[in-house]
Amino acid sequence: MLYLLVSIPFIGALLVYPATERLRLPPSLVAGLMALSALVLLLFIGFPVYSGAVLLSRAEWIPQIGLSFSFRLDGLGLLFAELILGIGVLVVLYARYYLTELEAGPRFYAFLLLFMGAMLGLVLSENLLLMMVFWELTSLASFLLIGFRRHTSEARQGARLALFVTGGGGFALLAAVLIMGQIVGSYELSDVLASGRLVADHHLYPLVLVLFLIGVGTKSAQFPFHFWLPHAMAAPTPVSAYLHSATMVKAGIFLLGRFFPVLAGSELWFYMVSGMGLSTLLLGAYLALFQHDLKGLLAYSTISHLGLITLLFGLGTPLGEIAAIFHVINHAVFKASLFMAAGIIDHESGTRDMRKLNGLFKYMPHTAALAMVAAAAMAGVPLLNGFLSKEMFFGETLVLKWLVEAQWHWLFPMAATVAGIFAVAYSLRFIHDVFFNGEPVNLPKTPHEPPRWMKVPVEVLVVLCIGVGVFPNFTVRPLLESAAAAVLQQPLPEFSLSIWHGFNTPLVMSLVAMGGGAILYSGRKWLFRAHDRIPFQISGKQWAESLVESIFQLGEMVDRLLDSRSLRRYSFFLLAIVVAAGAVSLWGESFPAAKALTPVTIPVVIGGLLLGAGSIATAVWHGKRLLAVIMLSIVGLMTALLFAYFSAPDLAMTQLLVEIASVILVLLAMYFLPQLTPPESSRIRLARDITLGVIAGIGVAILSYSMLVQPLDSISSYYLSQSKPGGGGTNVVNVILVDFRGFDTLGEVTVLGIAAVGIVAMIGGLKIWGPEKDWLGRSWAGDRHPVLLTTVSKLILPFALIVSAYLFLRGHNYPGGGFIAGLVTGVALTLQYIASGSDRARQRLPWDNLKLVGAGILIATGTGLGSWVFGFPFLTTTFAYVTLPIVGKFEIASAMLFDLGVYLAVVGTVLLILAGMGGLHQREENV
Amino acid sequence: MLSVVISIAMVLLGIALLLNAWRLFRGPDATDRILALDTLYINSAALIILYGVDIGRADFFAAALLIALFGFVSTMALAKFLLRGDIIE
Amino acid sequence: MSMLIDLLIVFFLLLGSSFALIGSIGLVRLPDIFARLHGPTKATTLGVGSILLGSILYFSSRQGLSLQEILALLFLFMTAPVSAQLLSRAALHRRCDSIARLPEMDDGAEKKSGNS
Amino acid sequence: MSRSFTFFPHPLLSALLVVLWLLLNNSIEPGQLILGGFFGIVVPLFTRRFWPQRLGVGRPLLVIKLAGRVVKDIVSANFSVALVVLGPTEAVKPGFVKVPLDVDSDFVTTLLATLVSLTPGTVSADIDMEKRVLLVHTLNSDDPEALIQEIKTRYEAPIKEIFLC
Amino acid sequence: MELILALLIGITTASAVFLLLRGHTFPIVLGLWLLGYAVNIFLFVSGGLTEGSAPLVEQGLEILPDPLPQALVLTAIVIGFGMSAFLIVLALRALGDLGDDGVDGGEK
Amino acid sequence: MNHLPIMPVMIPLIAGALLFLIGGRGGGLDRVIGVTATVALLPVALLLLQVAGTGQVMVYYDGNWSAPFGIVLVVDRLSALMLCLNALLALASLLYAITGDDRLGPRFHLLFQMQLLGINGAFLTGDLFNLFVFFEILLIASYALQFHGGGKVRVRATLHLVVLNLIGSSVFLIGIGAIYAATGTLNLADLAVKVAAAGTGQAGLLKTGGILLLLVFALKAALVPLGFWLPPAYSVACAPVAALFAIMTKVGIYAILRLQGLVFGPEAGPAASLFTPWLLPLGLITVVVATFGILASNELRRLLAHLVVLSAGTLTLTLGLDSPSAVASALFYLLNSTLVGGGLFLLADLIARDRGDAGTSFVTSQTVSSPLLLGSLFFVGAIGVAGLPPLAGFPAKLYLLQTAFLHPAGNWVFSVVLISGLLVVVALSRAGSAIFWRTGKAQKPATGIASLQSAATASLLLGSAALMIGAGVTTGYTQATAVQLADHTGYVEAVMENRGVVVLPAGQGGS
Ligand code: NA
Ligand code: NA
Repeated sequence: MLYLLVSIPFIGALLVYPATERLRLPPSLVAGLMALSALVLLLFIGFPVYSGAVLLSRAEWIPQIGLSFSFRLDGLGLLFAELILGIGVLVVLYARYYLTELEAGPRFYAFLLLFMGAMLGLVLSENLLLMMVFWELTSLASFLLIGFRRHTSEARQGARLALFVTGGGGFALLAAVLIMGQIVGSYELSDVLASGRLVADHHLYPLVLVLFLIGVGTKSAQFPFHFWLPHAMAAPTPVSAYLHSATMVKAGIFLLGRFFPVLAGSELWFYMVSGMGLSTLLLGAYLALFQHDLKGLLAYSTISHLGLITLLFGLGTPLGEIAAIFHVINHAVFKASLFMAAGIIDHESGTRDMRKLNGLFKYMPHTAALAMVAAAAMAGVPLLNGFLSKEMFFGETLVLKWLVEAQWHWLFPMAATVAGIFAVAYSLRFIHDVFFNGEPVNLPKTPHEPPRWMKVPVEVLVVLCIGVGVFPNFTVRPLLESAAAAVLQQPLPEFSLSIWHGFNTPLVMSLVAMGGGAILYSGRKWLFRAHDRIPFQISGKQWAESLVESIFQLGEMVDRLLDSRSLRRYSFFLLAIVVAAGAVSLWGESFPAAKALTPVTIPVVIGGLLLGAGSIATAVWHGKRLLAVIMLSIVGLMTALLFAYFSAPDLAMTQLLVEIASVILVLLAMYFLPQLTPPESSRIRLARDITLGVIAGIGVAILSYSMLVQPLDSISSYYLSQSKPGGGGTNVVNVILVDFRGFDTLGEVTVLGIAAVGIVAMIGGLKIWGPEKDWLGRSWAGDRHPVLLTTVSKLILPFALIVSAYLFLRGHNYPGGGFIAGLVTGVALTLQYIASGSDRARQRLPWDNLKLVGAGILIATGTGLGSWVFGFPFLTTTFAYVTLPIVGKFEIASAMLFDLGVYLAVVGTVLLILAGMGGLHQREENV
Repeated sequence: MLSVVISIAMVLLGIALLLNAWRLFRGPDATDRILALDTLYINSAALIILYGVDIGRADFFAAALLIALFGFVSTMALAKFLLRGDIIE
Repeated sequence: MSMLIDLLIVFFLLLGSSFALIGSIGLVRLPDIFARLHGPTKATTLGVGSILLGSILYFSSRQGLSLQEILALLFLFMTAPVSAQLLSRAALHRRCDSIARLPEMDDGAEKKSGNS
Repeated sequence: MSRSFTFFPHPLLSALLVVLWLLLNNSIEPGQLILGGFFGIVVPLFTRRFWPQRLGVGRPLLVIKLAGRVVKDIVSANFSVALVVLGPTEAVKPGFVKVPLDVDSDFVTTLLATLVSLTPGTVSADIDMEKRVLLVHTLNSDDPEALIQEIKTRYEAPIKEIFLC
Repeated sequence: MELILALLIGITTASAVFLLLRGHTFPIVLGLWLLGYAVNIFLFVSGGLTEGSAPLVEQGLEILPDPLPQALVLTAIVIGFGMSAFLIVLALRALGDLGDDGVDGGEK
Repeated sequence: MNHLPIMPVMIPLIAGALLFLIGGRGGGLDRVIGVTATVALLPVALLLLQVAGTGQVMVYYDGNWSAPFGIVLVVDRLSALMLCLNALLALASLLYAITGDDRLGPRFHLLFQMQLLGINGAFLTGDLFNLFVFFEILLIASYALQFHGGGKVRVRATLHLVVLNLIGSSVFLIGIGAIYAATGTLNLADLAVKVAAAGTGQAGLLKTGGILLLLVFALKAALVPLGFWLPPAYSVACAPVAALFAIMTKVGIYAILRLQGLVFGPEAGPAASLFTPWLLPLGLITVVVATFGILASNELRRLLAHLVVLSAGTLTLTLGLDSPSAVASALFYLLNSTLVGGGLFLLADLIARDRGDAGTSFVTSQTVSSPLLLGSLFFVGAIGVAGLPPLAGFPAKLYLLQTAFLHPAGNWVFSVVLISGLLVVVALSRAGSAIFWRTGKAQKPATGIASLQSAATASLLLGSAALMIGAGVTTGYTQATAVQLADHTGYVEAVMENRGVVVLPAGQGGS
């Protein structure tokens, strides 16, 4: 039942939200019906709660984090739920008339219902994390509602401010809840409430309390977080009437009540909560008086009343809690009606500025009467509900003299009285300044009574004000008792709800407040002037906005500082951290037990000299680009020799061929690139880069050395022993490539193919022109295709293809294989492009290289898939020795087919890349 | 005898490589450097073959064959770059 | 017999490496780029050729007839002149320092290429 | 120039490739012969777009004679270069010589230029196909006319005979 | 010998790192290329040094090199080629689209 | 023979190879192939998830070679989860792309399949070098996809991306070399055994190699100070590409997690818990810097790109908490942030199309023409990514914070995560209010929104809602995953037992 209850508003929201014109029923009607049905359901199922029952529903949701789908209906929840749904129904009704046709879209009601559901969920949650879910949802929904009039900057700012403050508080509260849950070991409210002093005695209690109060304070607009609330008045008035009187701002108060048994009872609680309440009470009351905006006045008054309730909770006395809860009800009722009245005035007169609004009584007497009653309740006039709870409040402040140190005991009653004086004064202003005080000034509209049904919600609420004020025991006592019992978690003390308690100090304080308020209001002109003369008005809003603004600015600053959008910086960071991390890891590690070192030989010394000199020369001469490429070629050649020397013929050949292809590649690019790199670096940067380079070099050298002296026992012995019997080849490297680790090779061919596709994609649409002259200003030589080159290249082609075939076929047993053969073919064909030019070469090599690559990959993959047919894993190879007449015995290996795929893909890629780049210049001439 | 001679031959080739490198680093013109690189390629082929004789295995011959076949391609590309800028026209 | 073959191997290896060295000395010593071109294209080629012959003899005498090396020689002879000519063309085009008077080059205007 | 499809666009090339294949594999086993034959057919078919014209060899015996001459010249060329390299470099009197050509086919010109480069004291520095001039760089430019004559008689003439042009 | 190789790898890495920190695409290409050599040699010698042999079995070789790093380096070389090619064309594309070959644009 | 474990790489590989041969010239055949292959990935991944969910570790022995000699593909809970996530994200991205973005440049579908191949391969492989190869595949594909659509900003971003990642690849190889030299193996399961048994002599090599790998993965995961390349790149990538890229940083995270769990765990001898001390600081710094980046962003796509970094940082710091529950919470967080992050990139594109010249920058512009759809989606996405209820980002954050509570550095994690969370909310509310609320007069949008586009976008964003509803099951799965990772003996045994190797009848050749 509780699930149904909570879900009704959400279902309503979902129903209403997407409805534009399609929904026959007006959204307001749906929303109202939803709220009403929820209220009826609540009253129905909530009945046992009055007699002390607690309804619980539990369902697992995320057991790993302790989030369960559990609801709880106890007295406190019932009270709040009734307020939420009751006032909710009235607000929907009110909004139906308040909002213009244009505004009253389904969106509004959807947001309102969303908010209603969130609030309902919040007050009914049994699971603390679930409660946090709803808590944050209320912030989000209120963001949407406050920002509903999105075209005005006030609405946008107000919404964002509210979200910032309440969202921030939400995160603090979340932390508090998490810590509490961890301390208790459960997030179920029942467990937490049953944990006694566990939290309060924990060493994290102060932290929990502070975080908790930040959450409470932000939501319930307590000083110093109160400032968002007045700006939230940019919301449509029904929203204010709902959120800022009865519901959202009471969420924090609700929490104070909820966690009272767990967190209250300490000195810290007393000082912090009552201190916060007291300051809010006074500040709100004071500032309310000076607002010219009708809703502003109500907003600050709300702040003040919330402070009052907080103060009561802070006092920690049982009667104080009862008074607090009582005032929650009363404030909700009269403030909602006042907001609605203010909305009517705004709606009918076009302004909320009290300096313009005067003498409305004669234009709208009915409304005025209602507003005056509600305002009187706010002021604490007897026979109205506000009087009762205020009396209890005054009474409780007096009790304190036994609690606090003697010399300060007067502070609380004193402050309460002062606040009372101001409350009377601003209530008076609300009545006098708007409904009397002469004639209206420059009103945009001529005011008149609103539609009949718009007043009904106000009337209902005003009747409640009076009903509670006159017959408290009859109307409100059961609810109050059950709620208070839920808060206190212990038997309630005796308390009396009656208008007359005799002539006692609270009554005196009330009378002083009335009289003082009247005097204060009569001296308002002097007061306003004095208030305006206060040199600096601390605006919480400005402060918060500048805080947000400076956060944004700080963000930009840090972002600009760190993220320079400079590749050089990125590279420097990357390389520096690699070097640093490498150094940290190597530091202090001993070299492994050295194996016998290899004696130095002359060829290695000479080759090494050339290699090292070539590397350094490349770096030194990098500005002269052609020179640098030549130097790099030495390094490449020497690397190939090194591979050969250290027993890697396949590698030596691959390196040689790739080197040649790379030189062609880079020369192709260099034609378009500037031939010289301008000297670009400052000395400092140069020194820095050299230093990093040297450190990196040293680091890698040390790592290499420790690797080289490391005796190694590797898995390679398996490859050596299995190559022939298992893989059918004697060239172990090739067998690894096409068999043991054929999967790698397939991936590598794929990389090549993708690179080629990417290159083709980048070349397409590239508009680039080569220079007319070389970098020394000479025009290019004539004769594009020297005859000697052309002829020799053509001559070489068949020979190269034969060599390629030779290397391919023997690759399984001797140095060679698909890669190397593919590179040979690729280079031989590229040579034709160089010798005879793109056009002619393309005529003679007319196939689509991209397709060739695809075919290669498909053949390699297909060979691998072939093994599926025989029930083997992908890439399982087989081989057989076949004996034919004449030919004799030879080997057929499926790995050869795989290697053929590799071959084709490599040929295709090399041609795509080199010939594709070679085609760039062609385009220029065609343009 | 053979191994001594091979060692001598290797030293001779090594010196040849160093001389090539001298021209390579010295220049003066880009053509000189490219020529030196070309020579370096050919001498490398010689070195590889000699190495094969030294260890008594023909496994490295293919590498020398590739240098003989394609060693001129880099040279040719570099020269064509000097002449025409665009090496594939 | 094998002694004689070994002597021949020694001869060819030494001759080859010597010529390779001479070619490289020429690369260093000769006065201009055009003169330097002669060293590598000839001496080095023959140097490699001799070493290849030595290799042929060596492997043929030990592991059965091996004539592969002839191929390398063939390729080398085919390609070395191409390098030489392109480099000399480049040097001519760049008007490199030369002891001989450089012939006139009609560069700049595109010449029609051969009928390749 | 279009001809009907044939399996042997260049029989000579095919034969050469078979020989190359056998050389590469150091073997004349039947299996290798068959493989070599296969490539001897396939490769020329593949590359025939590059060689639209069939090359004919007119006098096979002359080929051998020319080859012997070239080998001899290469060896002597190397010794003469060695002397120049190791001797006093001031003695070098290099020069450029323009050799007018009688041949006009690309292939033949290429062959000639290659031979010139491989042989004594000369490197073919440039070919001008329009003017049919071979620019030769020589290390010894005492008598350019003699050089031109030597090239023409020693190499160009036999080549012309061999390739029937 | 081990020391020589370690030094070579170090020198090549140092040169490469210096080049990688230049502000134009071309030296960076060179740097990556050079770094590729250093890395390939590094990976190659991770299996130790073996002179005068080849990873060929059943052919009378007594000491065989570790074939696995060779296969890995072969893969790395080929991948490196593809990557370099991509980068070079990208550098051209950047030149064509952005008008200069600086890596950080004109503003820096 | 059960070939299911290799299917996640086979499908995109074959599709990609086919796309080399056909497609590329429009005609729609490429779309058919691409979509078919991508759709097919989903049931495969789900089947794998189902099997892995029972706790079984599936091993596929490529080439029928036994471990540690051949390359193995391993599907455990973690791999299966990542495969599923990738399949979902890919499908949505591709469906979005086929409404037109795939035609912005050539060969989109080929590259897309290859991207999937690389990602799936990285999730599957049980071999260190093979991981490198798949990383290269996914990288080269990502370079090309990053460039897809062309234009100046993309060119520069791609250039930076490529250079940094090429450096990263070199570092990867150095790391592999060092680890191979120390252990003589590449198989991850075998490495787990060998590293645990390594002596102090190998400590330097192992530690350095491992740390270098960590940095490479951190580069992929875009952790500060290695990840500055990401925001400029992702913020300009074509929308479906950017959406798919949401998982790319997670590949880095995955690799960290895999190696941390398998090779450099607490029992790893001299390299025990090698990554752990680095992760928390790296993650915290990344979160802080990314938060500043989010605040500094003046347009939505850049903000989203920073959010990607933020999520990577959050994941990293969570892994730094070094406990099974941390891993479990990280995985849950990962699922949510990937789906929502991807969806938001698609949404940003829809917004940009709608707003015309204003694009996604936070300036006054014409009224968004479909505020109901786009605004709602934005709201949902913002909630999902900011970790607010009622979407799955919220329990993810709760889970993380609960884990952090027990850690000595928990207060740091609490403060950084919560404050950053608030600032993200602030930044997102600014973004949303600027885009949807601060509007001028209404105009017709530049391009209409195809229903497929909105469906793809919504499905990713609502993925967070689905995750929230199924959070119990999902966290149960991630918890089990974390437990499986913490005790790697199951993985090692499954791989090294070689039960999947087909034994030949005696006397038959081949392998
Ligand atoms: Na491989
Ligand atoms: Na096999």
